[in-house]
Amino acid sequence: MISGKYLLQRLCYSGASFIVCLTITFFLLHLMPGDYISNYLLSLSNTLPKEIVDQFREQFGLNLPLTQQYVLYLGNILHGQWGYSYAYGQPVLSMIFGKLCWSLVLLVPATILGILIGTVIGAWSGWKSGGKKDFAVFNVMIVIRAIPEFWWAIMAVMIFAFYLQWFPLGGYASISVLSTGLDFFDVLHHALLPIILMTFFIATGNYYVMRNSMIAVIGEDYITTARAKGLDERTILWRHALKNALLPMVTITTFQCAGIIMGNIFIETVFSWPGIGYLTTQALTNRDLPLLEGIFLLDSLITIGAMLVADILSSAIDPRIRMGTDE
Amino acid sequence: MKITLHMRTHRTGLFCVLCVSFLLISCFFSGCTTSTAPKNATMTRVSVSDVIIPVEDTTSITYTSSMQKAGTPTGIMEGLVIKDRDGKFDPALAESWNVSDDAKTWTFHLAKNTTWNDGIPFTCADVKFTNDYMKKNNLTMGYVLKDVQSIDCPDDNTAVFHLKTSYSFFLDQISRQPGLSISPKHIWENVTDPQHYQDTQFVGTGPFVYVQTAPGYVQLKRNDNYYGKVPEVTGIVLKTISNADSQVLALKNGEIDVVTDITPTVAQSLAGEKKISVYSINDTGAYEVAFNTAQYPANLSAFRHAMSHAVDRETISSIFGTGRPTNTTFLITGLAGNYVNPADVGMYDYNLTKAQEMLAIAGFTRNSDGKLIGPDGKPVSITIPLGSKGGSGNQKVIAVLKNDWGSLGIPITTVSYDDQTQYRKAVNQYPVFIDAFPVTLHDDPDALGNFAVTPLQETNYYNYNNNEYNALVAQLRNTTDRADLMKIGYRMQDILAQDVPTVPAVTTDTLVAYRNDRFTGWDVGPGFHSITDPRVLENLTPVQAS
Amino acid sequence: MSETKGGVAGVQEQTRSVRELICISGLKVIFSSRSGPVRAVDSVDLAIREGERIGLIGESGSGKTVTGMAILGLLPVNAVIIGKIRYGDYDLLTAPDRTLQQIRGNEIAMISQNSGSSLNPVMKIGDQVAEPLVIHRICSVPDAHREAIRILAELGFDDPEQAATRYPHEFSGGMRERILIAIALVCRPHLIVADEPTAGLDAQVRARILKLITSQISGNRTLFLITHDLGAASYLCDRIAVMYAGEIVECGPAKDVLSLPLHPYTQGLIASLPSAGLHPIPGMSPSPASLPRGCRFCERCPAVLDRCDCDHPELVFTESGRQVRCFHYD
Amino acid sequence: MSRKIILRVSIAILGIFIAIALAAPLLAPAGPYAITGKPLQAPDADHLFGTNEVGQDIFAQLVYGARITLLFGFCSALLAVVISTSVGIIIGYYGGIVDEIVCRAIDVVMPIPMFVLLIVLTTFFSPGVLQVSLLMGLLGSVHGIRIMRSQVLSVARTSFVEGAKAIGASDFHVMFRHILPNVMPLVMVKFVTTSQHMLVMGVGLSFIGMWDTSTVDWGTMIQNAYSGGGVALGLWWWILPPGIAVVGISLALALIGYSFEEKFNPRVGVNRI
Repeated sequence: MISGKYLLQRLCYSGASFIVCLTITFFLLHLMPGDYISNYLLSLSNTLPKEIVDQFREQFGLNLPLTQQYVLYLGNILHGQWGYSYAYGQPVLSMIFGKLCWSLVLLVPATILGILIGTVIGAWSGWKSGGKKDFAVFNVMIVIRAIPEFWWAIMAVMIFAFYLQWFPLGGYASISVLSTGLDFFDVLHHALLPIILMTFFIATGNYYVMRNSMIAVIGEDYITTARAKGLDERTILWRHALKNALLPMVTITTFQCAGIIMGNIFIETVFSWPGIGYLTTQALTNRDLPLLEGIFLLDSLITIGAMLVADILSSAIDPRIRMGTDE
Repeated sequence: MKITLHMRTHRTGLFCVLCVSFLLISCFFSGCTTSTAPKNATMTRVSVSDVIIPVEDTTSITYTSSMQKAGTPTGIMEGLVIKDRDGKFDPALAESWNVSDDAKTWTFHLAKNTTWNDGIPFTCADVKFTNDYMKKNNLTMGYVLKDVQSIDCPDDNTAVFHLKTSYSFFLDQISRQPGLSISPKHIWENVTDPQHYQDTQFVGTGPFVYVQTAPGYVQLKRNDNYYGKVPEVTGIVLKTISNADSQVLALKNGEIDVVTDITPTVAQSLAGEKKISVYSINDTGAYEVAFNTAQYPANLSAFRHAMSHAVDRETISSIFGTGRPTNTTFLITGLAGNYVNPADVGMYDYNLTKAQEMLAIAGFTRNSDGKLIGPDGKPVSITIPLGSKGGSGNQKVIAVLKNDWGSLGIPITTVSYDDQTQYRKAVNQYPVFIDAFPVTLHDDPDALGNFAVTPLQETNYYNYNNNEYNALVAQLRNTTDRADLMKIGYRMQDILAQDVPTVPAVTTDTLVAYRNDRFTGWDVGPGFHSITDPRVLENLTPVQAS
Repeated sequence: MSETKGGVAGVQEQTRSVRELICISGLKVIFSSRSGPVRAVDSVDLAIREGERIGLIGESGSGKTVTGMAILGLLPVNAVIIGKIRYGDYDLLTAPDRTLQQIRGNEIAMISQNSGSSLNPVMKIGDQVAEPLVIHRICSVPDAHREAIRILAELGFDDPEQAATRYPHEFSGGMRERILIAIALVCRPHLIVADEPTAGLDAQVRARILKLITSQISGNRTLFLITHDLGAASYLCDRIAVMYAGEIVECGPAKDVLSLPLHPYTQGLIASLPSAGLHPIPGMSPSPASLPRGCRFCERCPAVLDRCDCDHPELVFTESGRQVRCFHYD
Repeated sequence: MSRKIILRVSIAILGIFIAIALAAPLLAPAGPYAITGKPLQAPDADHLFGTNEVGQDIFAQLVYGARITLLFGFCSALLAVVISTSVGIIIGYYGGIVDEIVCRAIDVVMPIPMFVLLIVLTTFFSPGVLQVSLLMGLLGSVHGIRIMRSQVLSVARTSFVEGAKAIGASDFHVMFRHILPNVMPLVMVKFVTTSQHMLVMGVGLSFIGMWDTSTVDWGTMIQNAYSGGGVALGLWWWILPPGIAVVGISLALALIGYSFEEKFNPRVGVNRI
């Protein structure tokens, strides 16, 4: 269905893109002013002996010329060795995946539900555009979207977790985890409020794109053709309009997916959910370069992956791209 | 008919997708469970009587073992001595100690019949190993022992530290943040790459024993074989709550038992709660208005003197809402006791007229706009750099300075630096900066060493250089007699009072709120400043539910 | 297959002679716009007789496409529609949606303009052609596909099986126009509304398409051709109605209208053809938002009379039975 | 009809905020830093919104904070829109190798996580408000270039541009006088929506503490109140005013943006058949 040549071309492109990202990230971070030594070690004591600092620099290869560091780094990354965190001494990769895993607990359901809800309501709203119901839904969505995420989160915690006590205040499990181990429903209970909030946010973003896309599609001639065939509105919506309206959605949505890995930093902050967002802020305060680089790489990888998926998905939906005749 | 059929198919589709996402979530959960759940077979039931303490992130505890970062905060690991809030050193692994007259040889008599909590006996070999291993592997925290030449073990229960130079405050160095904790030889001697070694057992000698880590939690239980006072509480649970606001909410909800480092505002509000008590650990932090004596106009002694009368300590301290104005030459009165030179107390009284007069004498004039004109004929304006650390406290001080110094005709602007390196550079470029001591530093004359130019540190923040003072600081190191120490300290304070490299502004307390329906005894012990100090935890008693 | 067509309107039961298939009376379509109401179609009366091939010609914006869309009930929701379009027992303007849906594609089909955009880009040709058969429940899905392939073959596709599995963008403009014709014809409707079927095609392809339409429209099938292409109209149609600024200004047998146009506008149109020497009509057609009070063509008319300016002419019958809207023929 | 009312109300809100920002010294003569009361006083006649933990008047902070917050939002949006429009027009107009190079460069830069990059740059350099807004404008423009380019492409292919070229208009003239006016509606829509995004993002940055903490803006105010326990203790006057202000301005901008979009972009308007 999808030509191998096209796939190969996309893959090569992604690979090149990754290398470029890697390079930019490396030099960007290494040329930044300030480092771990002055920010973390020196905060412990004003009189850190020079030997200790030198030793530290040697250990992490910071005494080498930048280009040499870069070559070493590149080699290590390609071998799956993402380096060790300055502050924790642990392999960056395992640290990131430990946190990412928990971030995904929020992200995966929120993204799936958000895209689903946003797309369905957006399609409906676009189809009914100009009507009263569309107007109402549209405004509600704008309001949800315009209010900053962290504000929603603070309010939600206050109302649902503190006053009503329907949900825990934060964290990923209640204390019973120590005696009975992780319980699915317990974690769900903790994750539900942040997931709902994130779903709201992702859904409103998708809603808007989908609605616009749908409005563009229903003005197309082939919708008139479909009506002229005698199709009822529902069939036109689901069989003719939706698939076409989904085309621009695919690209935008996958990009959004890549973005929200970092975007949920606010939700994680308010809900004390120590995921990848929390790790990022920690790495930043410590000037933990290897960890930061790892986070950058992960995000680039996810984005590149998302772009690849978007390409493949849209080529699967749109025959014009598949055949390479799209301009 | 057709329509309902459609509806149903859509609903079914939606339902299917929901099911699939649910399934996916469960997969992720199970994935997380397997990857982060403890592989520890000795998983025990948590008794409700464990103390639940919020921490910013539990992972830092498990990621970092004692060898890389000395001194775990929760009493698993221990050092030789513990400094308490009265300035005294309490025995820990060392039952007693003595020091040679030249303050170069320190002998510690170690607690007998002490075992690591995996059952191996603790001996002097562990102490010696800790020093040697840190030095050999160049562990960053080894700098705590930088003055140690070697350690001898005449027998299992005696450790003799030979220092490179005389150092009468050596106990301070190994007991105070971050201090030194002794690591088990039998564990670490097999570790070849300590930088990347991940400790999973946390073998220590302290009053608490590591049990397990679960997502968001770390559990410790009391060490029933502890050689000292065995804690009454059954254990401790550290719970991740990363932001202060949530910690307070959790305390109110009863999810946690204690919150430390709360703001005075929070303390005031919580004081009204029935089940919550608030207490303060006095004078653990401090703020000063510091001068960079190399920068105009702070290079003028007269200017510094004048401005020392333009710091409104009362207002500053009322803004902090806790603590009190400090008017020493920077020893915190509550901590340093009779090390404070009474002659120098109250040197910097708040008196704007006096300040104005002194400025006028020093050649500063006011122009028609009310701006202060310096001796160089140019208006004086002061920029204060702000670092990320202690930021909000510094701003409170600056907010008050802006009012007062503004009325003297000196406009104040601030410039922010989030990066420590840049901030340090900036401190060197501007005449005035605000310094904060979130962790107690100024509790004995040794702490006044940061006004000296030492061989290790080319210069100090204040760019202050007084030869007599430098000599006194060096002399302080190898003096062991307390009376002598006091005498030297007094002289140092006199010199500071005369040169004013800094104007102490305020000392602050650490405020702690706890659930009084769960545990009492938080405020009993002479614990230093942290609620996770073992000396605090060992005094806790559960409230009997009646 | 024609037996299965119950005929919602029950047209087939009636006599075949001069029965009017569609009768448009007093059709007015008004759109609201920022600059006030726009009268796109104004009092159009037109009867389409069964089996005839009628052409509606006029320049762009004269309201001919709107008239065609009104027949199919495909005008935008914001259009105000007044009048009647009688089709059998129904008034197509007030009929319920379900009825309209059953009529559309099945009894009245449309060949739309813009072959490039009138086909769904993400649907296979075969599916698109077979769709009307399936939704009108004329035959089963496999049968519908066979029928689609048959009609594609009939319309000149060399390899219809293969063509059915391809997507619109893989075909040329002419081919796509054929596909649209196939979609329109596949249910064997009574009436085909062809809206500019030759727009955007080059001369050769246009000729072929026209030929194809003539060959397909036979028997009692009716064609309603909407075009500005006089050549196509003269080739395909028996009868021609000329529209100007929302009104029908002339109507009559194709030959007569083209050889001896009565209305000055029709004369101008014919004179502007390349074959007639390319003499364009001076001026512009009036904006439908602000129509003149009198004759709508009077500003451009070479033979303007005094009363043209203030009185509005009616569509009148001439002695020869043709209709014209001009005071010259009063 | 009600769409119109919403638009008017939004513009009025925006206008009020801008007026407040401009008139800040008149409304709060003491300035945002002056300590005018006891810490955390509840609202009364002297302190319209009470005081914060230092004793500074929250109304004064709000009023001066409006300056920073709005300045930030509009500055970064302006820069982002100017860059994306000019680059979009240039590459869309010239096409060919220039277009190819810029597009590939954007493709390559795209996967770099902009938000993280922004946080990193702000933490490492701790720049002032203006610098951060320039930075965000720069980073934010990358995305817009594509959109502008496609819009320019659709205009550049139209006959009047060809016509202008045919009569010998210079490239600059064509770009500036013919293409720019045609993409202007989109530029305006982009400007409004981008300023909303940027404003919220700036407030968010201050909220997670990745911002110059000494400037008084709404984000820092929220952060102060939140980290000081204002929410937990129900000190509503501390956190609500800046929060509501942010919500208000963000909503106003969003609604204006969407209304503009419907007005200028016929494809998004009502065209239901």
